Amino acid sequence: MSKGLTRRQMAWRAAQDLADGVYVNLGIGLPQDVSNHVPADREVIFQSENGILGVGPAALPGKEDPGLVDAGGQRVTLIRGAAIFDSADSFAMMRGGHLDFTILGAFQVSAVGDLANWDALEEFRAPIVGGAMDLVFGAKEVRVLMEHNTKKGEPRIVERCLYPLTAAKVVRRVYTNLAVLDITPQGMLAREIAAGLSFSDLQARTGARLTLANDCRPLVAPEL
Amino acid sequence: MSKGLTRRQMAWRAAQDLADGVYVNLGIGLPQDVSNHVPADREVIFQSENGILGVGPAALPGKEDPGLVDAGGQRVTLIRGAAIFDSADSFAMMRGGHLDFTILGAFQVSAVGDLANWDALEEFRAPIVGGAMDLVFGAKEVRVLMEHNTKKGEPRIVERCLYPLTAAKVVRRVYTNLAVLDITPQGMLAREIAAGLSFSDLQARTGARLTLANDCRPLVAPEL
Amino acid sequence: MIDKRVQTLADALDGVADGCRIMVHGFGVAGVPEALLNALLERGTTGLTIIANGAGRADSAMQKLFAAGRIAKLIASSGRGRSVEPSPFEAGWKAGRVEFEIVPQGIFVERMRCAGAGLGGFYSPVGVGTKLAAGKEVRAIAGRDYVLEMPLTADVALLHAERGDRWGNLSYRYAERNFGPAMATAAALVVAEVDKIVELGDIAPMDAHTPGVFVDRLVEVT
Amino acid sequence: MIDKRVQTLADALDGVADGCRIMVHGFGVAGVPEALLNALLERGTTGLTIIANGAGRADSAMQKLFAAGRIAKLIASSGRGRSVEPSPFEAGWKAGRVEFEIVPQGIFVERMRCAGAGLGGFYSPVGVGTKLAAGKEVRAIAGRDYVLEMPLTADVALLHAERGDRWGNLSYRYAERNFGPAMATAAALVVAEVDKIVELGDIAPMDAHTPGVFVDRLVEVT
Repeated sequence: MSKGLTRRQMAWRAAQDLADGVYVNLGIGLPQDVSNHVPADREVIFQSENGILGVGPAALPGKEDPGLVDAGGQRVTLIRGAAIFDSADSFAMMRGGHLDFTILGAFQVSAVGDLANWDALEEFRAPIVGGAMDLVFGAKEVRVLMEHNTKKGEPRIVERCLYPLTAAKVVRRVYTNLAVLDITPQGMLAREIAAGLSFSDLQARTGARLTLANDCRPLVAPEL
Repeated sequence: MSKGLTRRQMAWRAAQDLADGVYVNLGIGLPQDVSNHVPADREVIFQSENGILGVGPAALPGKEDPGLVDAGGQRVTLIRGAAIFDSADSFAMMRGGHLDFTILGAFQVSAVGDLANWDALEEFRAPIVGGAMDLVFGAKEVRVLMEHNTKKGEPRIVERCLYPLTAAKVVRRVYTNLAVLDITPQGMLAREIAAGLSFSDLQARTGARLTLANDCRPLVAPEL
Repeated sequence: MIDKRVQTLADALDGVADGCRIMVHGFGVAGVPEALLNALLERGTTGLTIIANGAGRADSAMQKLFAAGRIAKLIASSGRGRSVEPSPFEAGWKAGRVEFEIVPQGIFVERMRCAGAGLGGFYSPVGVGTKLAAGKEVRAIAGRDYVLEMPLTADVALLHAERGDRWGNLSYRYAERNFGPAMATAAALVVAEVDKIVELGDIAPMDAHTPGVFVDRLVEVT
Repeated sequence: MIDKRVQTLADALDGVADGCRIMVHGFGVAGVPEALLNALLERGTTGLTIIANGAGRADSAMQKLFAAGRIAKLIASSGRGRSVEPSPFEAGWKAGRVEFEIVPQGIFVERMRCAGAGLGGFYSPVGVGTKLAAGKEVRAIAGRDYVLEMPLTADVALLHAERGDRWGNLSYRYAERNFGPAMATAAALVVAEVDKIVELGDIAPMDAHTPGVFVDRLVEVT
């Protein structure tokens, strides 16, 4: 059965929806790769909640600056026009609705857009809420970028989240390796489905009821 | 009858009580002159609520910087070690109890330390609250520097303020041209009285009942 | 490409309508967007609510707006300047033509920050027991009384900065900063006049006191 | 003369007692006062409550404090790093030896700012309807639900800055700033380690991100 997009292709797909001039916060992990795939003719400005607006590419080896890490701990650079501020101002920016998008990873997303991404209830590990809860209550639009299924093959898109919620009814769009899904008042809509996968294949790998969009298209990405 | 200290001497007297290393906000008008009379061997740091910590002397003519005014509108300089910040941070500093003293002007002070200094209920003029109300609720100690009587000879120290209060029970010490008075749990205590004035003279020019401190001294200042 | 620069003061004020709530940057003469205010006067916009630290110095553009009857309400910490004569604002207020809401300066700026930071309100110790806290909810927290203060928002903020770039990053000169950063977060449309528009990258990251995300338009004034 | 410099890390921590609540600056590796934390370990102080963004990277001084059983409680937004193995903190927490209060990062810093700014609390939209808002007062304001968040204070804050002067002015390098400015306002005793102590005046007024009034002691570390 189709595995759909690679992880890099997933990040590429999410990046294509970022219009020129938008301000975006990327969650730790897979979403951080989104910044590497923005079309060259667009200016998209990435915020990192540790106090950077205008995060640039990873620092080259030997060129790292101790003062320049992003929220994921990567050694980064600044782009021309970047601004630096403290955490209080950074979260004021996020919570105050000044960023257009946040793209986050998730453990689970429900059919109505509930998000669970801070506590996987692991036996030996502690949770991380980080800035996720602030972001989802603050950014103008919340998008999720995640694998469609867990390593064990269980669906991450579910009728009701089993893990503690980050927020209820906040996710508007989900990018997975298999599909692009929108959460709408009419339910969860399949906008794009990976090549080689039928709608019923997709439904079978999904824990919530999907609706096929009238204009559903193939989910495609270049080789990366 | 003795008029006591000149205005410059009043500012000098208030300055003598500022120990090395204290942080002080000065109100507009007479209190601003306090900064000119700090003994040379002390470092006293003045804050201006428009966003300066480390206000220096007035700028020399021709050397004014458009970005350097204090809260009273004077063109000022910065001392070495000064810091600049925005109004939100400035008032956080004040309200959060980080400044040792505020020295303010007043229309009236009551026997228990009530302060009225924002609205004189003038027929054709509007009030100014400015930062006074924030300061008196925030600074570690509130002191007042004012003429003992109005131009018409009415007392400014009163049993109960006639003007709207800036705050109740906040003033700890009052410097006037005639006396230094402390507001204590035992009442208003005359600590220093101007040369040539008896305690009963002082009481006669005061609208609240005073107590003579055991160690009351003459209020003296150098020629300035 | 992000380009928030506009060519004229009139373009900068495009869409600013009668009845708008307008935040005006500045403390005394420092940081006042005098050119934008003069353009607002020229524009003829009326019925305005002005949210500013004070009513403006004698001969300031703001006092001209009061004199021209364009301002219906002032929200400020100060209602008078140092002039001996009552100002056009004072005359209008005393005659009942202008409403005046006086707010302690620190609460004034904190309420704007609160709005810009997406908060619903805050408890403040300032003014408890005074006329300026009348009608506000009072609550004892850890043995001290606080009043509930609410966010302060506006349709437009007019700012002045020393330098700006096409992304809208603003760098203020010394104490011209004052209310600029808070106002930039609290208004729906944020317009800045700058002494100089510089190339992207000329404002060092630590000097972008108002990051560009908060700014919608900027215009160079001389 | 104001002189907040101390000569040794031991002097910097003088008076830090068992059971103290300690704020620790830093985000990931940026801005962590690693030398002060190592000195705290050496000092033997125990029963601590640590208020920090996270529990610290593998091999960090903070994790050594957890491993040595010195920390009774952690208040943080993150309980784990990127290590594959559970950390000493995680082991302690799971075994019930360490208490863990998890706070969304923006609320974490805003509660410290609230304390430092003399406010009594604030209404926040973050976490409404989730486990992290359980037990908090909920209030509808202008049609949206908010929870009441309270000030977060500490006995001590441990900071790291690039430069400091004898008045305690601190200048942070780029994103090493993070929680430093807020923590400096919210603790009773504020101690900074700096890469370099410079002459008064060497830190430009616009670069004193934490003005000296907030700082009690600073020590140069190499």
